[in-house]
Amino acid sequence: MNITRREILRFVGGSALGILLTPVPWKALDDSAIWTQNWPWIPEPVRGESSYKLTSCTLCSASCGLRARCIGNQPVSLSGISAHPLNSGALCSFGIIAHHLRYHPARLSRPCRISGKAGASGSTAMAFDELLLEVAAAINDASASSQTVAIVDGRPGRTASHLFQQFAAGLPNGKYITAGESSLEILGSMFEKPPGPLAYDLDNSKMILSFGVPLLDRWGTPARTARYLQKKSEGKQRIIQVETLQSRTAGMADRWIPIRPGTEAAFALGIAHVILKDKLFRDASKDIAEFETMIAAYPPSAVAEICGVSQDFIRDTAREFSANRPSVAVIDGSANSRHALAAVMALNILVGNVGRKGGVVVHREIPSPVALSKNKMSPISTLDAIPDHSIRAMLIDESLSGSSLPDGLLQKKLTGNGILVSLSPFVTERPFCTQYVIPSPVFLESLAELTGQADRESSSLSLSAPLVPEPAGMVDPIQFIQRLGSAAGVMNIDSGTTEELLKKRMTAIYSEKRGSIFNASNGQTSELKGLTSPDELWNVLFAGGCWMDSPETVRSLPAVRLTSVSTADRIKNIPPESNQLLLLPCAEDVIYRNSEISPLMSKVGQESGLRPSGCKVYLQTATGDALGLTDGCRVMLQTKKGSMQAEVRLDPSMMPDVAAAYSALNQQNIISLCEMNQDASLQPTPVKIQKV
Amino acid sequence: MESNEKKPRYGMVIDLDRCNGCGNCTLACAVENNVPPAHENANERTGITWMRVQKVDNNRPYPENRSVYFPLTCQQCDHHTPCESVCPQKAVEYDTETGIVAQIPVRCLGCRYCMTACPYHARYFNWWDPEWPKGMETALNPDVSTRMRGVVEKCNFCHGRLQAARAKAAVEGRRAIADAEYIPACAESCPTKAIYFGNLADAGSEVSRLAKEKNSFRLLEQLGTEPKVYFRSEQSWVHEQMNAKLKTAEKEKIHG
Amino acid sequence: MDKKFISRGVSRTSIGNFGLWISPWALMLVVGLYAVMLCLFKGLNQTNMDNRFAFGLWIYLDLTVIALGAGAFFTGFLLYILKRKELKAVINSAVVIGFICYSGAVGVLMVDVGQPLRAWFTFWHPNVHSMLTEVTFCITCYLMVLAIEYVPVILKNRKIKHVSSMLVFEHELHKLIVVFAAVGTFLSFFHQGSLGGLYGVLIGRPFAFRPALGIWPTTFFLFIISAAAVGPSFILLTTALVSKITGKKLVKPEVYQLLGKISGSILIVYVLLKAIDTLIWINSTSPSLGFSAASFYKFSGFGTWIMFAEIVLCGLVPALMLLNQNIRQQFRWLITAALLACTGIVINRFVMTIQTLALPTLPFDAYMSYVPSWQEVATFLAVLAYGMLVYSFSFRYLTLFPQERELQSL
Amino acid sequence: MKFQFLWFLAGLCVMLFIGWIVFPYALYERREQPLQFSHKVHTETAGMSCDNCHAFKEDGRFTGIPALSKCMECHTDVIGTSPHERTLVDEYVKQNREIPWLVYARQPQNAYFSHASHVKLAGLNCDRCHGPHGTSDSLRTYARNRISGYSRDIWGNSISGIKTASWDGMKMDDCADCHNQHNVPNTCLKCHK
Repeated sequence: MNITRREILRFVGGSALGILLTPVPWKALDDSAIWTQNWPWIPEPVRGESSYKLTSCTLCSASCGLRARCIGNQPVSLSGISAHPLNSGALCSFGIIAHHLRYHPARLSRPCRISGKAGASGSTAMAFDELLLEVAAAINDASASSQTVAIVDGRPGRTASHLFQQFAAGLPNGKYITAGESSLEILGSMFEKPPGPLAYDLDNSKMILSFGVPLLDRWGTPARTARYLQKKSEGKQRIIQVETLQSRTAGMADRWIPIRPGTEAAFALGIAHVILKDKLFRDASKDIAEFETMIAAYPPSAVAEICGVSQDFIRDTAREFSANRPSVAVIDGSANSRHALAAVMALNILVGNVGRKGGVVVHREIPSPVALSKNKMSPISTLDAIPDHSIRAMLIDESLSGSSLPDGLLQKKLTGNGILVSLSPFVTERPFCTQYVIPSPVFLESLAELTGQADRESSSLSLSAPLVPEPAGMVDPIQFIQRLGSAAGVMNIDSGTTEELLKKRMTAIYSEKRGSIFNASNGQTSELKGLTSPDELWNVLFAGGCWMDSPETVRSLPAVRLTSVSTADRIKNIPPESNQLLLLPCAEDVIYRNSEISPLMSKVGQESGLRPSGCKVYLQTATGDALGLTDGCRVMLQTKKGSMQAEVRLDPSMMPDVAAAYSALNQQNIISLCEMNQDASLQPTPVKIQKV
Repeated sequence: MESNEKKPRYGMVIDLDRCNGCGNCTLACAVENNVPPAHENANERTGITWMRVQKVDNNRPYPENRSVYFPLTCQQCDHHTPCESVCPQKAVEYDTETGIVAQIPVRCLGCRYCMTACPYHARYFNWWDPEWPKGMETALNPDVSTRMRGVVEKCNFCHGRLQAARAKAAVEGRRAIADAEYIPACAESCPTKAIYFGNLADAGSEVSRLAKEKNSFRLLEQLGTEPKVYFRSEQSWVHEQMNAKLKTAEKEKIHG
Repeated sequence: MDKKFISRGVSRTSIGNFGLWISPWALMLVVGLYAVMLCLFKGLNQTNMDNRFAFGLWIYLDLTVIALGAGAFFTGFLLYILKRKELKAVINSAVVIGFICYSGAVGVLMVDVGQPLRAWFTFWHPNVHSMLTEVTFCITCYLMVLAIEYVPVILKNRKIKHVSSMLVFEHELHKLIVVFAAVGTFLSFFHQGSLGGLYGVLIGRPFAFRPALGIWPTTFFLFIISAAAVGPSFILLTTALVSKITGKKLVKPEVYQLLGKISGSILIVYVLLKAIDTLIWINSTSPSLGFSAASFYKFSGFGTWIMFAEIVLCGLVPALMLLNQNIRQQFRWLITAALLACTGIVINRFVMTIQTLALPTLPFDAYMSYVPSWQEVATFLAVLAYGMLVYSFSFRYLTLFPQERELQSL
Repeated sequence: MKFQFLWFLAGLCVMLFIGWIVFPYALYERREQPLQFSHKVHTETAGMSCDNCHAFKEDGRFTGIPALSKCMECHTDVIGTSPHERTLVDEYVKQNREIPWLVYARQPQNAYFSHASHVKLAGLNCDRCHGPHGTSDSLRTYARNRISGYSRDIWGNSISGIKTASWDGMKMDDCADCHNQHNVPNTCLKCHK
């Protein structure tokens, strides 16, 4: 049979009609739409049973109690425990998404060595044992050539800290260094003999004079703002914020005193001048007369000139500060020079805030069996006290993020062949030396101990329980120091697993019978005495609870030396040359400088501009207009130390002629443009801004 | 089925004087609602934040400059809901049971007409397929579905939490839920307690009381869309800036 | 070579020349289709649209192209319903242009939506309150009408005519053309109006919002009238352009003048109504929503000049020109006036779509700008190229201008 | 002429056959359950009740198909004679592996369904939606739509969409119909998440 074109066409015509009379087109249309609703490459949430587990946050020493909502065993969201005495249900924006940290793409899975030579940097994965051998060799080398081995601890007071101290004591030139709140360390050093661990008692203070401390944003407990607003409405607390930028704290404080960048010390000395002149001081230091002559160059008129504020501001602040007791002056150690810290701390001494409830208080030491064991502990020293270029090996515990030392300072203290050994879940680039990084578990993966708050009247202790299993090959701080000790032949370190050592500490605390205990599962706080056994204490702390020491009773403090406040440094405004601005390096997330954050943080940065993301420079609108810059344009920042590109943001709240520069999470870039003080703190630096 | 008692009208009052702009609401919202981290090319105009905090200042130069932070989310318009009437295929719906404006991404064809209709910019388009770093997709909330590229999404007052609260009530044999059983993630996570959430139809609720206060206002009130998100501030410049009609106490009886 | 396909009595350029003419358009189409693929498979991140500028170049062009394509329905309406026989000279060309405009717009819309495979939900779960539903229904139906109107033009091709059943089919179809013209007119009135309503209903955009007359905002009616006004102008322009490119006389001068006159008479009504509408908006609508109309014009770029350009320069001026017989008789001025009229509508659609989105609504909003990405531009150019190709083939092988043979032999 | 019409008819018939017979067969992919299970044996012989295994949690969630731990309450070792029980013990219990059941009634992630409100408040019986599954002696073959990925139970057994029983079909329209019948609001958020 001959099939012609027309017959084929008829067949096709019939088929076309036929197919319309079947479910094929309609079902295909429907199912393909359903396919787009369930694309196989779009992840689906895992189904499972829902439960809540209680624990404590390890991101900073605020030790917030939190509730993890879990599906199966997987934490899917975090929220605060509302009855918790430390955080009253509040979490900070880092904490609220901290359960993502373990999935961070930059997570370190194996120990590695990172070559420090510029250009030759590359990371070599190695076995832990192999790494220990190399580090031990360097330590032995240091001991042999009487170079220093330093161990840096961002969270002192932990059981691990005490083991670190034992390790340092076991070496001929071992030093144990804390990177705690350095303003309080300075205050401690102004006493003839150290009074003990110091802390700001902010909750009980009637007036807080803050020098740029982000009190209402991210410093200390995230419950601060709510507490302050409550007390403010009751007339029980005032905050005066002395700061160049209109920060979140400046915006909410009772008063914002905008001073020129880098003039905090001058402003504090101006207040001291008024206090002395008007006889507003309480605590007479034996060298007070000497101090008065020292600061004679800082009358309000001169200080007003330096800081760019009215004299009345200085006088009023001085009067309020001394009249509204208990008051406290606070300053952030990581962003200011030591001179500024000392000048501000002198204010606390002058009006008698030290050792007083609502001022600067002395914390009691938390009982520690390790501290009492036969193994000797090295005393605490500061990195300042160590000569430059003398540290052969520096060990840093970064397993819990926390205050970290500026890289400039670390670099200055290391010898030419110095190595840095870091225990951390992530790699922090430190291109100035050979670095060994040992992977540690992150939040929610391991048992961690949390001690001490620098913003509370008494110290506390919490535990963070492992809610999820840690990946293989992770090392916790206690294992780290024990293994390193045995590799380097340091034998005087207490043995025992992390859990055993922590349980021993519970027994020691329990036997002291002091302080109170918060039980997260029922929201009750009770006397420690009411517990029946150390195991009960352990169980309560293991489930988001918290032990709070009883406040230290006021005792007589040793005498102080106000003259240790130095005015030798150029504490005055650096007038920028014409067509130059003053570059103010800003650290949005200074505590987390050496840590990673959840990738979801893009929501408040990259995706909404709430917090600066990428490299941004903020200028007063008028300043920007004068320079011919528009919002969003790209500029080159040029200082004597280098140059970099940034995006301009015009902001009417900015002080004229100041360029506030933010760089991405890791601050290296902006810091590299700034001139540094002796103590490695950054100076406001003249900068030229040119459109690119 | 429903009893005679009035149906709830969920709403919010946000105290601007209490907001310190920390961004917890944005983050808690993203966690609760499975919003993925930013695509590397995303920016402030292509990212997804159901709840977004915006700094607003008084336009005065330093040092008289003052600012507040506005947590902005879907304003859940109660009347002439601008986005609802424009959707060609009913992917947007005013939920008569709760007053919540629903967005159903699986129905959405991604025409984005609703986004041009919304004066509050509360609607977000998925310009990319969602992606989570490896492993992070195991930490998603099963009460909320994930979305795909090419659809619009927005805040629904954490409706998954309302469903969970209702399920809990149902298993106990209750048809109604108590106020405290349902609170969106943003309000729960706010460390300064700036966000009040509750039933505006219940004259005795705290949100009703606060919404009627003279310091409370809504954005673009004159459009007549009756948003169920109120803001309050004691700073007069905020009111001037927002061009807000300050209400007298007797004038307005909300959602009566 | 393709002689037997070309209509009897007219001359067409050689196939080689024709090939040279279409190849750049074909290349443009290929590049554009590549951009379309990128958008379909990678998603709309390929565009520069964003959450604030959720509609961009494509929607603007859809609105413009459909307004200009209105010549098809309006000419059909005048010819078949109002029996203006003179327009028979351009109806075929008008139908092809209409078909190109509408199919191009629908094609771009399918790229513009994020989930094209779900687009049919609009038919299954329609929201009858949405202007977009109205637009979708009417455009889809009207595209079918246009396709049906296009078929007789194709079937009259010299070669296809040989198939007897095809000729019968054509004849029967042609008998129904009045019905289709009527249906097409009805549908067109609706979707031109709905496209206007698209922005007019946006209560959240006080710049575009207009109060309702009946159930539709005033823009609904303004869009219908403006589309009817410029449709003939656009037919006039395209006919003149084809004539210029091919160097042939295609229609008699009276037809041009008639198109101009129709355009002018409707345009003057439109300008009047538009002016009234604008005054009401300035004095009542906008202030009642809390915005002074002046506040919309304080941004650099979009000053009040744009309003002047739209309503006076490209509205009133061409309307008056087209109503003047002396001007109409001078071909150069006739073309100028038609061009101005079309520009006016192009500006109007731009103001409604792009300017509306650029303007802030919240008190703390910033003024937004947007520049389309190459993928968006290429996609648009693909529609242009597609139109050029369809029209070129239609012109070569079909009888678009029945008067051509007559004029050629003169 | 007559012969020519036959060509048209042939095309029509071929397509009707393909569309109604071949297509439904090809559309679904058939999979066997990892293990056979008899509801009948458990309810009749073992005398268990439904909520022994399918219980509500305190938070209102429904356990759905119980986890292996539930099976292990009885089957830590072989207690009967069924070969399937041996598979259960050998391959799952002893290796502590969850059984990868293929869920007939699995709804997509965008759908929300509360057993609590339907069972506890509305008083629906299991068979209203699940049919005689609870008294079945064996598990039928699971069919998965190759395009949409859904279980065949969602669309219903008949490709034409004609329901033969109240449980035949679990798509949105089926839910909506029942809601309408009982005057329950049909708002989107009732069933979508």
